[in-house]
Amino acid sequence: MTTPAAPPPPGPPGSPRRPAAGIRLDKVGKRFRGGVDAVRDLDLAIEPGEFIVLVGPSGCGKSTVLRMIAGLEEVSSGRIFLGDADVTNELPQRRDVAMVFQSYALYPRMTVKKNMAFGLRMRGVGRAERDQRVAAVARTLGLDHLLERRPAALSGGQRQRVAMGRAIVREPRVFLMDEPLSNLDAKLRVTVRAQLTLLHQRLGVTTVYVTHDQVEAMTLGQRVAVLRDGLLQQFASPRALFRAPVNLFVAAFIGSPAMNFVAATLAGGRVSFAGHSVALPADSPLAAADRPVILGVRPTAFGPAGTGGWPEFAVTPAVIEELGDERYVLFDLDAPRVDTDATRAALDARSSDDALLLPDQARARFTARLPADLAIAIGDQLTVSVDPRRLYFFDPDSGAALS
Amino acid sequence: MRTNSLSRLAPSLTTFTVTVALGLGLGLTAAVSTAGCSKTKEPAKEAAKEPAVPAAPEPPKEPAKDQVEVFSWWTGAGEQEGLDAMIADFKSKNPTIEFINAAVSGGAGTNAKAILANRLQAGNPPDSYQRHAGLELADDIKAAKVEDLTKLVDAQGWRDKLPKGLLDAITIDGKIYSVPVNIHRANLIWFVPKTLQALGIAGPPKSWKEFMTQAATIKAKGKTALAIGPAWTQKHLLETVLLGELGPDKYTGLWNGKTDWKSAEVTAALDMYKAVLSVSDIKSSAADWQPAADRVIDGTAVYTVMGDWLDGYWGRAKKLAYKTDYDVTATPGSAGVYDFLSDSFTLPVGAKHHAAAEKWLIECGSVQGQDLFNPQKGSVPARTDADKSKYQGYLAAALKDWQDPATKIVGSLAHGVVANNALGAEIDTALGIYVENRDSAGFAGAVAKAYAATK
Amino acid sequence: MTAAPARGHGRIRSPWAPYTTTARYLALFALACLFILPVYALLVTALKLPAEVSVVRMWQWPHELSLDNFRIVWPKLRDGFGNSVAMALPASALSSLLGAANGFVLSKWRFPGADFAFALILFGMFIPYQAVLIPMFQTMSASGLRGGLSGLIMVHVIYGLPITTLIFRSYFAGISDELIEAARVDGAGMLRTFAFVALPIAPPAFAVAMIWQFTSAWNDFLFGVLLTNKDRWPITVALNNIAGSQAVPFNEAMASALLACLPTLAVYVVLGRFFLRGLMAGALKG
Amino acid sequence: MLRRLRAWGPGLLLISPSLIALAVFVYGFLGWNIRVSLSSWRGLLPAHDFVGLANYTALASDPRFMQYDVPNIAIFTVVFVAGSLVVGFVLALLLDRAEFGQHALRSLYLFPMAISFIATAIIWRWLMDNGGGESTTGLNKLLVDAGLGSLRSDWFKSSSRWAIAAIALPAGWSLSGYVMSLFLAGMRGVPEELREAARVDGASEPRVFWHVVRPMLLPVLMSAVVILAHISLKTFDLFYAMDQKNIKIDTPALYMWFTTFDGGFYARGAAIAALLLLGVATVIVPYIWYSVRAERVK
Repeated sequence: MTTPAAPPPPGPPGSPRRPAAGIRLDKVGKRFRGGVDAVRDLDLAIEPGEFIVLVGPSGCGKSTVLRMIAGLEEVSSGRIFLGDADVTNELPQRRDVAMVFQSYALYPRMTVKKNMAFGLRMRGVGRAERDQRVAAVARTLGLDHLLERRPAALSGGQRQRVAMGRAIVREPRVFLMDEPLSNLDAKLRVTVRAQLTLLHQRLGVTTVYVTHDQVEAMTLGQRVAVLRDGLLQQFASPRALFRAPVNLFVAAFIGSPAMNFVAATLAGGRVSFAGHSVALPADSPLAAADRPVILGVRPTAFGPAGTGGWPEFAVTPAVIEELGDERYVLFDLDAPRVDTDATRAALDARSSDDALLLPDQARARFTARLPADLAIAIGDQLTVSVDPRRLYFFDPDSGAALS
Repeated sequence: MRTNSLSRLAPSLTTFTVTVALGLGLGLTAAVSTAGCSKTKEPAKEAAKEPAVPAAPEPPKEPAKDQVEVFSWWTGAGEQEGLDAMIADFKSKNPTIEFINAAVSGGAGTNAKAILANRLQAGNPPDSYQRHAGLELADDIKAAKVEDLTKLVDAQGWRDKLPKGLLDAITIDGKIYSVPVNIHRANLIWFVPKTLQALGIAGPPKSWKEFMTQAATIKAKGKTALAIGPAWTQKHLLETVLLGELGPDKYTGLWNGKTDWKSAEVTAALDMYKAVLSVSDIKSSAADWQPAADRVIDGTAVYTVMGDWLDGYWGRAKKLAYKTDYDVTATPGSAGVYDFLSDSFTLPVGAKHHAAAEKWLIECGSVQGQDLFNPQKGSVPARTDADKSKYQGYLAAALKDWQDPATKIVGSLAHGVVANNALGAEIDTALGIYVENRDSAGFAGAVAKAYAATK
Repeated sequence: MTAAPARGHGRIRSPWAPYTTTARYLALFALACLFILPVYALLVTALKLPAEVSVVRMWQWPHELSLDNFRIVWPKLRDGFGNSVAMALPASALSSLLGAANGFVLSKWRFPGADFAFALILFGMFIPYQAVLIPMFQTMSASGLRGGLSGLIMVHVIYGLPITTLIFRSYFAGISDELIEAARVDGAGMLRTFAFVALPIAPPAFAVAMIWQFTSAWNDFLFGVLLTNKDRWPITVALNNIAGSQAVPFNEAMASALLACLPTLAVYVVLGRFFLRGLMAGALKG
Repeated sequence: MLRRLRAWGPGLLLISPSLIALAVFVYGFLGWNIRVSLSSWRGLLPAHDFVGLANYTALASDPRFMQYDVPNIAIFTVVFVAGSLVVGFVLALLLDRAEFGQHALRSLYLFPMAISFIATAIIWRWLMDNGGGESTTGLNKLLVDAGLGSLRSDWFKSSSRWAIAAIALPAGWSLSGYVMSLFLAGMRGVPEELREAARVDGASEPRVFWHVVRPMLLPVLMSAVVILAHISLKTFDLFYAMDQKNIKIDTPALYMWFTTFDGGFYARGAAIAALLLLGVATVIVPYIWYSVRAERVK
């Protein structure tokens, strides 16, 4: 119902699209009244036409960054460039950006058509052209039959599309989106996510997208900027974020289910944790290290006993989550849970489908993804193997990745 | 949450109402403000630079457009008709002058006074305004708001036509500032002869002491001796008791400093007032003077002390017969004394139509004017040469007393002849407290202090 | 906004419920009678034949209903009635419009110190008007605004600003900030955001503010008596003048009082829920 | 800086007419009034001299002000505020759980508020007539007819110190419906889930009220007290139309009016008004401060 059947037609005829603009943030900081630093020294260079996602737990400053780009929030320090222009002190109405809000912010007393045309009207575009552009965009988004309705008479998904349409009609140099999917139900969210990607491919407008949902970030962003406490943690492609997190926070935040952590010691080319010991590959850069670390293992790095000559160790399953093709096996290790600010912040930010993490557990609990055909019973001994090349090591104090 | 709050804003009836109200409202504002402007701006041009002392009557510069705005509180029954008759006469004598009747009703001029004070302060006076003759005008004189009319009075030869007591009362520092139109008498006690007969009382009391004796008899028969109304009627009663107990000379002395408020005799008179109050129905006093008078007609009360406007209420409004249904005499101890109050008209400084205002004052002081007004109003003319035939019933008797050279004339306290506004207001306050705490010495002290402070 | 759940419905009741409910309604009914009592006296007196009226028979039902009393007093009240209409409507409209602008700025277009400015504005709602009477009187007299209706309208508009500002500020505060931001990003400046986005959604607040202002302007006495001449007296002053200071027949007093409060009562009956919201705003609650 | 000015300048500009008007008509006039109270102005002509606090010290020994007005307004405030609170609260309590006719009853209790104080006074002046014997009428008549003749009262003409408390009757009639609405709104503000949780925890209805609802009504109570108290202090027309110049129901607001506009004692009137302002401000300023601050915390 909400998915337009036909592939989106090309852009409206007769309105040559302007080249997309890059965005550059140069040491941007935001200090709120009362001395809270929401954003600190943020450097971010977004290529023209790029789709980037700002992600992080609530209060990390991601929305503030977006609002500063829009001009809705004053910049305390640093500069912002849209294309070549320094817009740091420009009022929002004078920046050529369009924004999609979490609540969609549709004008309640205007019809869909007027909502979509409002930005054009404010910019002095004539009625004929307004109507034409609105009609074209409405067609693309399947809103034709809703143009005379008021927002109150629309469903959530329709409102979301109107909000998108209102931004698209403007043909701005930059799209800004502030959690535009968070008010949709789970199913619709996946559909619209795909549409967003298609839309961006077609329009090629530089897009900055804010979300707290790491899955959304990974699926949508060409590059993803992870923020925490107003500081940029890592700005990279989703793949790079997953494969090479720069610190404990990014590692804990990205990936589902989340990475497992346990305190460990590196010595003599082996890593020891909770009474187990695993040999590192000989070519590991840390083979010669001798130091305490935090060991991180993704659930997907586990296998049944005897997988590819991986090191093995025995555990006792506490919970088994059946998923059909595979299952998640949760087991406790005889070591305290890793509980740093970074892991806690990352856990807080994760969405509810990661509730497996049971953070109040005193001992370290691991999740392993194992094939479904393996015979496992709760309480019985189970031997698992782990891919020694997919072990992550972090400094226990700074949380920085060691390599 | 959000979606609901959006749908809550649905328009419907509300929008309509507000739109209509808004449109209507804005339209009206425009109408009102333009109307207001055109009204206020017109006369303001030839404003305040008139000579301070009026020269001999001078023809108006633009006779066709001349007008006179007269401010009074004559809107009640009788007085309004009287005023209308005077206006008609004025118009017939001065056909070129447009008469603007700026009468304001309410409470013995209380509202009117506040409004007038505003206009005087704002330097936007009417061409002539009503004041009780006497010291009520003192503040206006002090503030140089009214012109000295002595020359006009002399030129019209009014001095010979007004009784000396009245002239004394309206002469302030040797000058006359207002033209009295009518005379009311305040020191009157009213009763129903049949009630007295039924109670076995021979006649109205000659002194307040006798009144108290009668009151004891009346009380024994389960009736109220004296019906009283709100605060100002209590003040009215006070002046008649003071007058009856102290006599006219010492009473007048209270207001010119010759009688000491703190003296023993004043205290004794105040104690008599207290005693009189105690046999009145002050605990359930009537809301105003008319309902108080009604109680006398009902027979629940025997006497009431009130000015002669009560004659108009009983005789005219209630259609009762003077002498048979009701009767009246001077309050105890004040026979042969005329405790008067008078409505008079002034010429404010800065009046926009000076000459026309003088014409109006001449009308006020004329025999015709006074004889047209007073029979309607239920008062007697200030002039002693008025046409007696026009006054019937009580008024005939009153006029006879007024014109009798032997009659002593004193001014009323409650009606602004002997006390200026400030002193009057202070006495109101002190009397209110006195009626509560019945502390004669305290009251005397308070009035003495107020007298000294407001002289 | 959560829809109010149907209160009490389907709840298991205590065995005492029938008794407590009866007692509750008895009490409510008794109190209702007490509240109606004065109005009963007002109505039956005003509707009696003038000849039938007597103060001591105040509570008796009229033998015959009659509008004669209104016929007697209406000519005396007509001017005051007209003046009050001509004063209260523009005063409430202007005050609401300005209040809408203030409320919008103080909630959605805030400047440094907006809260302090708001507190200062709000204080104006609570001042005893006695403390401004003398200067107001002098100022209005000196500027020639005393006497007619324009000065009275002006005063009602100004002293109405605190409450209308409060009403609109509370109302706009309940509107999502994103709506305003959307307009800004769409290229609207402050005036256009106010005109195109805020005003169109404000009719409910307008209803509340207008009704509140209309009622208080209509019911005001102090400013009316101070600032107008007789020909421009609002209804309350006219009412006090004919039914207040002098002894007037009881029936006329009651009929006048009834006439004088008809418009506010009508507003109250027709638009009661907005009236109530205005009252709530007075308690500084949105 | 320039950007800031461009950002909030238009807003400031839009409300500046209102701000200026209020600055003049509220703060300017209040200041002017205080200045008048420090002069010796009496009569028609303003005096611009400076007599210090003379008018205030005179008021301190003014029997009308000290022995009548101040005790009167104190009595009236206490009786009126307490009475309206109790009646309003009881009404709210009864109505909150009433399922039928709630809307109609609420409207009924509230409508006196739509009636001006002048009209209210005119009605109640007759209801509280204190005529005796055959001329018994108004409330007294009802009392006598109900066999409660011993309860008949002289109301505001009573010689008692508490005569002014009779005026709390019409004032309360006018405003207790308002108090009821405030309390009802407060009770509605308590989520039904909270009450249900308490019931499940075994609390009886009175306990639910005491432990769950009552604490949430405190802000409402505060608002109601502040609003009623300030109305009480500044009300003029109710007394004025009820019985002018009856010292038993005299209040500072009336004294101010009469002494200023009848007697011409402008400076004294200004001093009374300034003291009224002081009285209102001690109630209102903390209230506004608290409200605006509480809102900011939210």
